[in-house]
Amino acid sequence: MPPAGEETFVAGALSARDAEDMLYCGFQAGALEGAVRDLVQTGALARDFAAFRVDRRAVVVACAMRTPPSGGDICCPGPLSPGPALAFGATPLEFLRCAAGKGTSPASARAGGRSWTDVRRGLVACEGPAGGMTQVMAGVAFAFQRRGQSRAALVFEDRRAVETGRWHEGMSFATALRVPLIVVLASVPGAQASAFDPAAAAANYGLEAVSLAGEPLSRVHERVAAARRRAVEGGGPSLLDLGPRHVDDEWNETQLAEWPGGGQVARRRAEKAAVAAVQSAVARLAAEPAPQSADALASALSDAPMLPHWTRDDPPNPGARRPALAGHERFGESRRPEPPNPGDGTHAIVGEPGSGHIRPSLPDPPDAD
Amino acid sequence: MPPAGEETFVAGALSARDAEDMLYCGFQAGALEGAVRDLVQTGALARDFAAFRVDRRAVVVACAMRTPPSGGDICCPGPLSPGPALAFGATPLEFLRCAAGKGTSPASARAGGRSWTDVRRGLVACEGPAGGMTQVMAGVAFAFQRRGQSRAALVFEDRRAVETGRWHEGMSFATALRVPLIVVLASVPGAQASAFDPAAAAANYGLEAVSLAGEPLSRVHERVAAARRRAVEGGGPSLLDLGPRHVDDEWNETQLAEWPGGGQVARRRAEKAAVAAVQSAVARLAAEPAPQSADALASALSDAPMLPHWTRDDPPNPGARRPALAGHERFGESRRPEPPNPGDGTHAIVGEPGSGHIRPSLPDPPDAD
Amino acid sequence: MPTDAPPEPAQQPGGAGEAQPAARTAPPEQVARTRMGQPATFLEAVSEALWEEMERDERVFLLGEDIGAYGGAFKLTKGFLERFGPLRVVDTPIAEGGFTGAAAGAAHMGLRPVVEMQFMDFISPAYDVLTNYVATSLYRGAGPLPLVVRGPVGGGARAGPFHSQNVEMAFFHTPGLKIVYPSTPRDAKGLLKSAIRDDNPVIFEEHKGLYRAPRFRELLPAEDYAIPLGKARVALEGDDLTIVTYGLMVHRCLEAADALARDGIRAEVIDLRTLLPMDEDAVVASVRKTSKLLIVHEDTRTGGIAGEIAIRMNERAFEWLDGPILRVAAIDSPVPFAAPLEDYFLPSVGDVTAAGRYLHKY
Amino acid sequence: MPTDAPPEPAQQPGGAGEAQPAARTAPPEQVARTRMGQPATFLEAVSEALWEEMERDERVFLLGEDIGAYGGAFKLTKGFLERFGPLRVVDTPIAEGGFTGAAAGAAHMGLRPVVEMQFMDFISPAYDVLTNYVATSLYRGAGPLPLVVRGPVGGGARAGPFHSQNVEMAFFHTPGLKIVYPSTPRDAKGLLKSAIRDDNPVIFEEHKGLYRAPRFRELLPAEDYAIPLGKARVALEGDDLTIVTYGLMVHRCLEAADALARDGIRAEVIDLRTLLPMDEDAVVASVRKTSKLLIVHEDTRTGGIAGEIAIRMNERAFEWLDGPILRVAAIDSPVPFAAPLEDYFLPSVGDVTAAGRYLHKY
Ligand SMILES: Cc1ncc(C[n+]2csc(CCOP(=O)(O)OP(=O)(O)O)c2C)c(N)n1
Ligand SMILES: Cc1ncc(C[n+]2csc(CCOP(=O)(O)OP(=O)(O)O)c2C)c(N)n1
Ligand SMILES: [Mg+2]
Ligand SMILES: [Mg+2]
Repeated sequence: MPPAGEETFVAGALSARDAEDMLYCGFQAGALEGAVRDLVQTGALARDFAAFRVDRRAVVVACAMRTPPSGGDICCPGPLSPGPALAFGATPLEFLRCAAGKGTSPASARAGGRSWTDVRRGLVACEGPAGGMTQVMAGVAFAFQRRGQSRAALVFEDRRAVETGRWHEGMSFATALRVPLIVVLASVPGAQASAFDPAAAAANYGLEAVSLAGEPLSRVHERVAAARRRAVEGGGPSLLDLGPRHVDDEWNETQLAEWPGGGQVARRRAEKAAVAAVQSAVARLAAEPAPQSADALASALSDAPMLPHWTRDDPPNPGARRPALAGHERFGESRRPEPPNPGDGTHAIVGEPGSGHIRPSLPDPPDAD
Repeated sequence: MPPAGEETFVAGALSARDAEDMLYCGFQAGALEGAVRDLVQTGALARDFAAFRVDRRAVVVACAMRTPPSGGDICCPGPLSPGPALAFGATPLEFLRCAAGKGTSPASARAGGRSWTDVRRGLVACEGPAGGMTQVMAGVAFAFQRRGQSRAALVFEDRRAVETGRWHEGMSFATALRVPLIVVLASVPGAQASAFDPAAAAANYGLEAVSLAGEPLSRVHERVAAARRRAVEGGGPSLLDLGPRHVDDEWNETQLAEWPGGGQVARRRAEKAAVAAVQSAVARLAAEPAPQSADALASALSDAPMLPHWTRDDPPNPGARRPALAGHERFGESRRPEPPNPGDGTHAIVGEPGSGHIRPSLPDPPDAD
Repeated sequence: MPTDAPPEPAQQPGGAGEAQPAARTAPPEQVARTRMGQPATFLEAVSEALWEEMERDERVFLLGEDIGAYGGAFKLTKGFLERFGPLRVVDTPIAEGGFTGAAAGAAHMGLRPVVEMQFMDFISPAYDVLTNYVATSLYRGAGPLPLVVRGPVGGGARAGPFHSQNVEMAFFHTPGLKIVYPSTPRDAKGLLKSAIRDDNPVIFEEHKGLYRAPRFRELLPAEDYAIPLGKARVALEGDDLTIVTYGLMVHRCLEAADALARDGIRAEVIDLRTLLPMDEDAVVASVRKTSKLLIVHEDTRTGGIAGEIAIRMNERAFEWLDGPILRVAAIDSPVPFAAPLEDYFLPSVGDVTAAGRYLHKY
Repeated sequence: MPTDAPPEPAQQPGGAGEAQPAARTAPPEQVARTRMGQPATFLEAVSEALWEEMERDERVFLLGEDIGAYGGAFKLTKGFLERFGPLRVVDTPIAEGGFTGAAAGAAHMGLRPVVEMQFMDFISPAYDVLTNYVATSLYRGAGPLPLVVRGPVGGGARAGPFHSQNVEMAFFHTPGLKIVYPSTPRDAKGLLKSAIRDDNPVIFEEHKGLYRAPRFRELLPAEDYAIPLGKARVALEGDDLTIVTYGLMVHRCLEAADALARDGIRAEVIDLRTLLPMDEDAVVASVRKTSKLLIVHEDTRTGGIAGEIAIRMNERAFEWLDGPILRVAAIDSPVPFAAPLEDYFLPSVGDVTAAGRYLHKY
């Protein structure tokens, strides 16, 4: 239950379009779940993805961060869960490319899984051992604080991340500096309960952990918006606990009907568009070429080729890999600028936030009533 | 204030000898503080030791762990603070050897500072980055649990250790496995207050942090004994917070008078003996030879010499250090058994706990009344 | 905090004295190959070694994530919890530093912990405690710390940069540690037994590509056997060229040696087995015979183990060298995820063969 | 949780826009040497570089333990807090992993963090985030992560095994990182400026033995100068023997070269300056001239950087070698505490001279 004295949800604060955005992202998440299941069955995706699920409530959390007057927030979606990324503008095709290791741009083919860092669109990918992204996002939030911007950072962690020292060090930094960071603990279904109570973990940092378990979507949205306001006003970090997942409860008739703009017409329109977007992504994925192995040679440093040396007056070096191919021309080739693809999102640009809505303008579906 | 319903301190549970042990260790700590100050002034010890202080209340905590029916507990003294080590049987000479890098046994000359691990006597040295010893001592406590022994582990940490991920990972292990571990947060005088409240940090692990700030010595002793009982009975870890230090408050007339066996005679006897022990240690230290550099060559592995190779039919290798000295005889020499010195404590023996009192039998001082 | 509250039963140690196994259940399938007279995979060999050492020595116990109730991410410890109980098969929080530190504490008290990293990539959070605390213990006079950290390593499984690493070079520079990296089921079992019996901390790497592959199955000795640490193995004799390697690459190098043999080049393949301490004498002996040295490792190139071997051979076999010491290694990059990139990144049989031919002609 | 509670003033950012310095206070003594026309110590050179880069580029900021109010354990950042304010001189909790991770996040947003490790030994808790997250960022398509991790390293200060380490080999094997280890005040200032301006993550090692020693004082250029990363320096020309080294050892090697010169042996001393990427061409050129190579590093022997140099010279200069590539390094042991042990452990001028003589005669 929400504590007494909290401000209540003002549905009117959401424009119809914002509300529909959320519906669109939620339905997209569901469609993506289905598409991944199918692709695993056909062998197009590795079996690791069989357990793939998207937390719809995490989508709602991420959408709430994008509700005006917000803008320029940065979000780190949880491991393997693209829901919040969709809300921040990642496309289903990007997700599928990462999962399949396809695409010609570096991230999708090189790092797999969830490599969509693109701070232009407000995305930082979750990479590396559990718990670590709380540290990184605390630093993102620090950058906002340092520049005096009204922006906040949002990070999703598995509930068991609270067992890691990394998570605690991230929280300790965020609290000591009072940066605008919102930490959300989420679980995939079947997640083992942690030995630790998130509420107690929050108290350790002088925070109150807001439990969102069993709350309706509108309430989730409202609590996140409140935490965000608090963060950008200098109130410091928040910890929100989505609790264990109950998939059927989180995106059902009752939940949706209550959602502003959740009426039948809008819902069907959003759902149709979402399903169509995922279908087209699946089709495009199949048609995309496998990546070129030359990409593997692009340097891990920004200013140096990674090729083993091979010059004419040296004794030739067979220890260098594939010497016949190792000429510098070849490396030059792999550095050719790629065809611009602004929606691709796999090339990060460090700079100022983008803005605006993330959903393509949707025509009414023909059978709208 | 102690919560209601706690059992009260039964002075009679302490034998006169146990009570006097505590006095002896406390006075020894004080004498050592003075001796170190003097040795820094004469240049016999590095300037780093100028700030050296011993928390007398930490001595009391450690003594409480040794009160019957306990036995075989293992203690890790805090960084640089030898108080608890003295209570577990380390001698002032050992401390001074470590500080001065003297002695012929490996630990004192090699690692410096606080290298007195000797599980026979119940000592594990605090080494490495802050917070890490809570992990190690959680594992010591796990070994007791695994063997079904009625023993407990005690670790002292700086209060700021709660900022480290290491400390949290140690706590998380200890709590998840419910091992008999007692964690004491102690500060040297002037320590910066941590951003984190130890009580909240404890709640994170389902514990109640017992604050011992401002408590009389007898109460400190009692709370530790209670935490120990709880631990060995399977109740899991405890967190005790000694609070910021107020040196003058912790070992004064009022505190001592209240102590069982803290009467004038016993006090003077203990103090005299303690001062004498420290004085004799200072004298022995001055007379001890500097360590042999051959010791530096003893291997970091238990079963391999560390010498660079040098054999007759190889081309000689000037890259090997000091080849003239590098014969295997020389290494053999450095492995010669040392003259037995059971009180030296610098050779760890892994095995079962020692037992019994740590204070030499004290003759009454001639001027006792 | 009342001290008389009864402890929670679920968390209680098994009994008053040493923990007793819950029941003498039948050994699980993956530890029964040898006793059934069947050849064992690499994974089964590791599993057998753990089981047998735990039966032999009650001080040995396991810690790791999901190794108990779940049986381990690779099911390597399936059935261990049932046989040995929760005090010897310890499910830990997700805190590799924390439970490695705890293992060190248990080792101080005379136990012999075997820590599993679910993927060895996750040893990095334990880097601090391993290099600063564990590796220095004997040196500091704090006694030997017998503990093993083991787990799956290596590329080729399309697992991307965080589940494909080789970790030897993170620890190779740390005095006080041993590093073992076996290439066959027989070696895996015998070396793991030695690692568990060793008084020093040991990092034990198991290549995922060897775990289940049927073609690496081997009939293992029925009796208890251990293979000493620090001794290399001549996997193939030859006198034209020495190839020094370890782990999965041993098999790639043997394939390359086959190809070279078809050209009349007789390569000697040395499987290091233990990387630290290294069996330098074995390499010296071979190089003095063949006068050519090629080093092959799956790990990335710069700062790889080939460098240390090269300088040691300069120190001890320079006069015998008739060509440069060369290496084949992975490209200096994180491990790529996509299959074609990963295949290109990893050293191939063709790479080794080409380098061998070149060096032979030199 | 009411959202209208006023934030605590002590924790508030300086203002609504970019943080403004509290006041244009006079530069502290340790950054004023050059502008006063006086020679600077190594520590002062580092301090000047930080100060000038912070004045030049508002994106640059510092994080670390006790660097603000206390001015740093070595007083290197004394007066910085007063000048640049708490949002650019950030006192952190004792959590090296946590604040290095946070620095990475700030770098994602276009800031340029300079992380201080109070002693570089304490970089080990940040090993995980540096190798897995920071070093892989560009490769993963997550953009470059310009951040510098700097701090004091090295032995000789009687500081024992946990405050005396050299850390280069912990990171030398990680693609995506650069490692810089200067030997003079001039290089320290110029290289640190380049490191801060570099788009890649850089580990920057400062030897404590150089920090305050008056004999290493140098008059620095009055103008803004930067020394490019990845370029070695010929510290002494010679054509009998190449000695490759870096950091404090450069000075030991120059002393040894003096001694060798008295025997008529002209050693060339190459100061690598940047260890990763390494200026291989400079070493190749020298070895092709002298045909003898000795590598000297303060860090311990096995797995030290000498190996990588040795195999690269095998790859590129084998034909020119008239003797084995040899090395002088510390003994394979943690850094001893006691003075006589530490002196014995560290490479000495005598060691280098003896090795140089031997190699010259070879
Ligand atoms: C530091 C670290 N160690 C180990 C892993 C490997 N790992 C991936 S998921 C996982 C279990 C996570 O458990 P939980 O959060 O309960 O989620 P579940 O998979 O049970 O749903 C582990 C151990 C990791 N990602 N990071
Ligand atoms: C992990 C780690 N990082 C850094 C240090 C270096 N260090 C030693 S004492 C200290 C400050 C400790 O502060 P506090 O606990 O408040 O004690 P104080 O010295 O202020 O009394 C630091 C940073 C360390 N020991 N361990
Ligand atoms: Mg789980
Ligand atoms: Mg302090």
